[in-house]
Amino acid sequence: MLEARGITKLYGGLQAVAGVSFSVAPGEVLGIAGPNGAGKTTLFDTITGHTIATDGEILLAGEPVRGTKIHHRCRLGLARTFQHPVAADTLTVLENAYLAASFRRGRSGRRSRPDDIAAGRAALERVGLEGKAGVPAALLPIYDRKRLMIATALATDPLVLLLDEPFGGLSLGEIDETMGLIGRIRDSGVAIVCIEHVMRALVALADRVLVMHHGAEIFVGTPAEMLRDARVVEVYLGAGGGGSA
Amino acid sequence: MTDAVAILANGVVYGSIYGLVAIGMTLIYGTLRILDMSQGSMVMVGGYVGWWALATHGVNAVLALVAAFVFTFALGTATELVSVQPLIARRNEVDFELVTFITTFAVAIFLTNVALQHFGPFQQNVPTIVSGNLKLYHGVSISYHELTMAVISVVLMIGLGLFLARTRWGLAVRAVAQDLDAARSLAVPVTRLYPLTMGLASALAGVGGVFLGALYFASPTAGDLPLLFALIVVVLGGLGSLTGTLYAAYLVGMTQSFCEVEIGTTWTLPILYGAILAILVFRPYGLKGSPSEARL
Amino acid sequence: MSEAPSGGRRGMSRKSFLQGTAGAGAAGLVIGGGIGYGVGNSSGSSSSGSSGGGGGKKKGTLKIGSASPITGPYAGDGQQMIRGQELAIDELNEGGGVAGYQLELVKLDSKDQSPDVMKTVLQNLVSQNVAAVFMPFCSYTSVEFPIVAAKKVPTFHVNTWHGNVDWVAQHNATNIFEGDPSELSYGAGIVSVLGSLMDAKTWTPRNKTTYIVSSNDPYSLNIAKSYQSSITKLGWKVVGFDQFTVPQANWGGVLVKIRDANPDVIVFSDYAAGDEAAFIKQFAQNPTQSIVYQQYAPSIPQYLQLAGSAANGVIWSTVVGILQNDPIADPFNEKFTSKYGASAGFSNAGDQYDLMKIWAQAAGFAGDPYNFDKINAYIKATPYRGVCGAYSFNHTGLTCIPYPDDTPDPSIGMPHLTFQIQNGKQVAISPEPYTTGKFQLPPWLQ
Amino acid sequence: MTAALAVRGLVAGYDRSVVIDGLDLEVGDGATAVVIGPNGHGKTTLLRAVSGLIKPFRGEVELAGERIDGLAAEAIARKGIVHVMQGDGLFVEMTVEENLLMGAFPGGSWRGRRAALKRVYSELPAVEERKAHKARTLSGGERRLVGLGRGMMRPGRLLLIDEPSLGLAPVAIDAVYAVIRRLRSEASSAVVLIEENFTHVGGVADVVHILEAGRIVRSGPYAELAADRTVVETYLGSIAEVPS
Amino acid sequence: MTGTFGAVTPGRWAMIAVAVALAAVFPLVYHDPYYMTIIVTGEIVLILNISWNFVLGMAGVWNFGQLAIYALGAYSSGWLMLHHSGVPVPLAILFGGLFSGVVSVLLAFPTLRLFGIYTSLLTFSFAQVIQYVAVNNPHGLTGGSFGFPEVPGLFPDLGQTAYLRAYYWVCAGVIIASCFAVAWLRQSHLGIALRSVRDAPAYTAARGVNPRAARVAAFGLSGFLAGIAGGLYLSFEQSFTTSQMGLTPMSLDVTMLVIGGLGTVSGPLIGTALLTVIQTKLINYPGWQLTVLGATLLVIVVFVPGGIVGLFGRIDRRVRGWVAEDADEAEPAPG
Repeated sequence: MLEARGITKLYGGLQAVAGVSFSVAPGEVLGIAGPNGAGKTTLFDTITGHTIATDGEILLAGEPVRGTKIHHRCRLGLARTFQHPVAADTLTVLENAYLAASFRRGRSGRRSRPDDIAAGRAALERVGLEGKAGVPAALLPIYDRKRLMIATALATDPLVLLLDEPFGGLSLGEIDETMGLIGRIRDSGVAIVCIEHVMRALVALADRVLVMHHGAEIFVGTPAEMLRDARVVEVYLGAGGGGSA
Repeated sequence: MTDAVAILANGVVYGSIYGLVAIGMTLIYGTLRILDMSQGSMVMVGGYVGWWALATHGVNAVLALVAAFVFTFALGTATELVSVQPLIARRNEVDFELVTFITTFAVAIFLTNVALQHFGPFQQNVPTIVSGNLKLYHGVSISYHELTMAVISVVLMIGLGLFLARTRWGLAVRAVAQDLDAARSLAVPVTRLYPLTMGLASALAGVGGVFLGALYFASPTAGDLPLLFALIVVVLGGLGSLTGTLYAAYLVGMTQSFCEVEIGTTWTLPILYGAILAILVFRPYGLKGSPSEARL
Repeated sequence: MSEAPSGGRRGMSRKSFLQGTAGAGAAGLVIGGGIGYGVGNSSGSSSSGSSGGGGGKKKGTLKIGSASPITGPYAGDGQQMIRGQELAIDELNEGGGVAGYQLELVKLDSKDQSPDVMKTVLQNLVSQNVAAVFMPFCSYTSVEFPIVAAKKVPTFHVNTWHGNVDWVAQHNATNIFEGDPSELSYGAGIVSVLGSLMDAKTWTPRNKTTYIVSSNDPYSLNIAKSYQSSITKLGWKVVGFDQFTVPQANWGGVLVKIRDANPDVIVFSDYAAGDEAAFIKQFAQNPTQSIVYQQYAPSIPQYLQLAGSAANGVIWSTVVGILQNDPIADPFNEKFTSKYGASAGFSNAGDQYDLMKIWAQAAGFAGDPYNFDKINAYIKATPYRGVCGAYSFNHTGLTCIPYPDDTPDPSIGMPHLTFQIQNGKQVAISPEPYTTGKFQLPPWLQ
Repeated sequence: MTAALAVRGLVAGYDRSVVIDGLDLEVGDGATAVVIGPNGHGKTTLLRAVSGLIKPFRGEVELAGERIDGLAAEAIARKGIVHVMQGDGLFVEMTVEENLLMGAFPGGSWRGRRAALKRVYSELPAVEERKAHKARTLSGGERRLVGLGRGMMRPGRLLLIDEPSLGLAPVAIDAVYAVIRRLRSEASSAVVLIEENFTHVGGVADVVHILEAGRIVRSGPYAELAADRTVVETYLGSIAEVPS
Repeated sequence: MTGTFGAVTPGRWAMIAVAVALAAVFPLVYHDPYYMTIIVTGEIVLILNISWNFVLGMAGVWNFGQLAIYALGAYSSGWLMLHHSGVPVPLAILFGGLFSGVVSVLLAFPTLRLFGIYTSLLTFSFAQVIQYVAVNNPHGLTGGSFGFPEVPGLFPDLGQTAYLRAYYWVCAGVIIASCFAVAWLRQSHLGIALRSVRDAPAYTAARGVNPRAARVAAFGLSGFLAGIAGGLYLSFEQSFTTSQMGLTPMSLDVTMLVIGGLGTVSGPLIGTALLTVIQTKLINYPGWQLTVLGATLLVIVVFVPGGIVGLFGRIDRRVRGWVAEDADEAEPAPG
């Protein structure tokens, strides 16, 4: 569904992303792991258009999207969440969802407000926020903001959902709930790419994992393989295994 | 040939004036990220202090300059305390650059009108600091007063540059601009540094005001035109760069001098603002700021 | 996850409280009416005592309106104007008032005479039922004239702008008087003064060239152009015509061109004291072989103070000026100086003083300061000799006649005075019989 | 004996959100405490609250027995807390040497600062080589070293180090930790060091605290905690178990 | 839970209706020409402020070029009134609006490439250029600093009371229409998109909104209304001087907006009304007007960030948060 080939991003002389390639199919979860600063978020930025990739190709459902604007890519079916739980603070939860839904993929012909609102509401229901439709986003606690961000992404009816650290800052119970949510989204046929530090969640959710380090991919495979991969272990535990237990 | 020399000489004079006024704005923007609209008022106040000291009390020029420095320093500090200090804590919530742009502008409105009430609407003559003329070429001359201005504005810029590069407090001022939190965690007293920096910048404008007073006179609105020109200089100089300001001041001065002779006085300001417009339109990334931020 | 909030007791009460307050927010919209309320209140208080149409029924104080520039670019002129008005009112009140009333000056700020300000200020004065309006400077488009024209309140200005006079003529207004001739007489006046210097052989032009500097407002431009056309008719050459925007303190560029051209005469048609003083200071650093004429800015006391010795030799003129060594003007000058500790300057204080007296005379004659028709008719019909010479409004546009430009009779024409600054003193060099000295070559020409 | 740092019932965060929620922590004189926890659980917030960069909502912070919560960051720094910030907090438009000099800002004399500079250069020759370069042009590892070097410019009672391994290559991490180990053995100050996981802190930590959801949930010596499989599995994910 | 698209309660509608009705009959019972002149002038300023607030507050672009746009509306409509007297005056004003709208859109393109203080500097420079060129009065188009030549205006044949009354109604109509338009736009797709772009630009773009397109539209609409205001000013005052673009009116208008509360529907209303009243009260203390203005602006920006409406809003929000808290409590405990 989404295919990235040789994505490279240079900042001055620094290679933030160095020739990363991957693909993800509908109903699949691709995990992206790597230490802080490995270039994971920059990779997302190049895919969604928040940063222009220096080199590489991005194909969505077989069509190249590189060079188009952020909003255009969204309308093609590429939705993402952000590391920090952003939302339009002065809009209510439903307004946030409505706005996203109004640009949902494949929405045909003239804009119909009732339809868009209904689509927005449906997205809120999927994440369990329908009870807070009228609350301004600024007043939401962190967990709700994270869910709202996922809801607005879902409201755009994406083919591919890019999740940037969906579990960051959540309590254990909330992590479990979010894992359930992501699982349901995957089961609905959306292709998911998920950056995550919480390994437990990643291992449980991902079909395959891509590990990045210094902008380059150092591993692609199943979570089980990842745990046995010497280079991954080295990245995480240091060259000497760092006095591990 | 005579024209060329005259244009050059005038350009130097204008450039020095603009340099004197813009230097403080550059210091403040370069360090605190505040486009201080009250700098024009400091020029105005400096002019009045110069008038008070030189014309009505007959003190010598150096004392008058010191008086202007001290007074505008205090005023600049006070300006910071009311218009910027309360906002520092909210730096991340508010659009700091824009809000301080407005608050310092509010101070400028206030000061101008206080001066109007106190001194009345009239212009006052400020005696020149140094008298006499230097004959240059075929009757083209430049007054020693203006030459002093040129020298002082260059010296001040170099001095300020050295201060910022070599002294502990200079380093601290730069540090605050680049990373406020890191500076605070290194025990830099930010709450004092902000007012001191604005005080210093205002004092420079105030000293400039004494010099300008002899050419422009002291009046409540004497700061308006210098402010409009300083804005041009500061933007052209790349907002916050001292050397850039120096070049820009003389570039603007020369441009103005050229326009006056070759095109017409009335077109100087529109041409200069047009130039700013063109720079911002065609080279928006050429000055500062990364394209990724600007694209949205 | 719950669905809708389940509505616990506290929740319900709070929600209903919220809905209750929502209505209060709408009160914001009533603010439109609020303006009316706010201003309505103040209207009640400020126009108290004189709200009845005829007004002024209890003899006591009579309001006189002054719309003068207190702030803004002309505030310097404004201060002189108000002082002139106040001095006249003080004298009138000391002498028992006008038609039994003591006078009270209501001062409002006409700022930069922009149309909305002028309209508002005049409406305010008219609504206070003032007996006369003094608006020394008014708008150049006359947009506020209908307000006073409709009420026929005697109104005086010295805007020196033919456009205002034209309006009065076209609308057959009977109550708006211009207390000086319009600006068009400046151009010819300068030429005739230059001519008399040449006739007297006190000064001889080298090659009959002149350089004109004007600000880009229509007033200065009109003067500059009328001068240009008058002088070119005499075979002179205009070697430069520069415009600038007020305020202008840097004369370097203009002086470069002037020094290149080295004209016989430099004519400056703007009127801002600071700008002209800055010019002459910068000119004096390296003067050319030229007579320098500056329009009425040197009449403002600040000009001399700002320009200092650089001003010696400058000639200037005003179509309305306080006379020197004059039996009527001298007492005024003394009183003014003793009251304000500063000299009256040469025009605005004097003309406002005169115009106030003119009105008082007419109102006294009419007996009722609200008998506007009678007052206006009297003013129009009766010449008056004041500190600035003779005022007579008895012709089209209700404006003064310049002497000697348009009339050879000094008893009905307002002298178009030309002065020269000599050793820091103002010396009237034209026209007779008002002169106090003779033209001298400027220091740089000697 | 009073602890070098004592934190009691600390509640802190940003705007409306509470990140640190009732945290208690004590660090003995000269001891090195390592706080470990997943991203977003308040490690950095803890340090920022201690050093005064954010004002705690509630709770007490004591430095050697003296209350410092509520003081401004610059006052706290003056009392002897040296905070090596996450992402270095370097002044990017200033040279390396200028950055280092800023580390000794409160120190009085010019001579004293020169001496401190010399000491740091002798400890970190790699930094001296780059002293005339703008901080912006340094590699991540070099930046980290400059950040540490800046922290060494004046004597402190308490050193706060925020994720020194963040985003660095293993080689660079080793170099950084070598410096930290040396610092710890030479200086008498107490240290609070923050890391996301156990990997590098083995030779450094006297005691390890595990932070989750704004609270310390486990404390103990490194060996004990690292050996405890439930700790490892719950908080650090299963990857840490691989080498065992 | 309701849909919360700013649904207006019946009570609120009733209050609005009463306010509109009161505003409509006001000039029938109140004639004082002085205060009517002030009110009509205030109305025109209010229209300008509503337009400025749209781009400044709602779209969050710090545009300081609005007064120049306003002036261009006045000059372009005046040009039609003066030189093509066959064109009905309302059409000329409409033309001024359209002209300003187009210029505003053109200004938007370079402006929106910038951010922060550069946005302000660019628009400010634009305003300066327009002002100085207008002062220079090229080809006699603007009348320079002395003002645009007298134009007939909308109601050349009415007497004073009727004239003021007629303008009052025309302006009130424009205000009410634009208030409703703004209130509607706020909740419209464009308005929601604009506010979202203002709050979180990168996020909003990632949800399919084209931030540039939305903001260009805001510039266009705002410019159109500003042009109408300019045309109305010219036709009511029968002149327009370049000082209308100066720093003093600019600071006055910004103060009105900031005091009222940026980005709200009622903010410009409250701010304009309040400052107009203050100015009127201070008319006998000329120097104090601007001194007070500067001080007020400073205090409001520093201490009351949301303006007066924001102050009410904060209280309201606190109450709403309070209710939301209850809703939380009603839920099963998380985890």
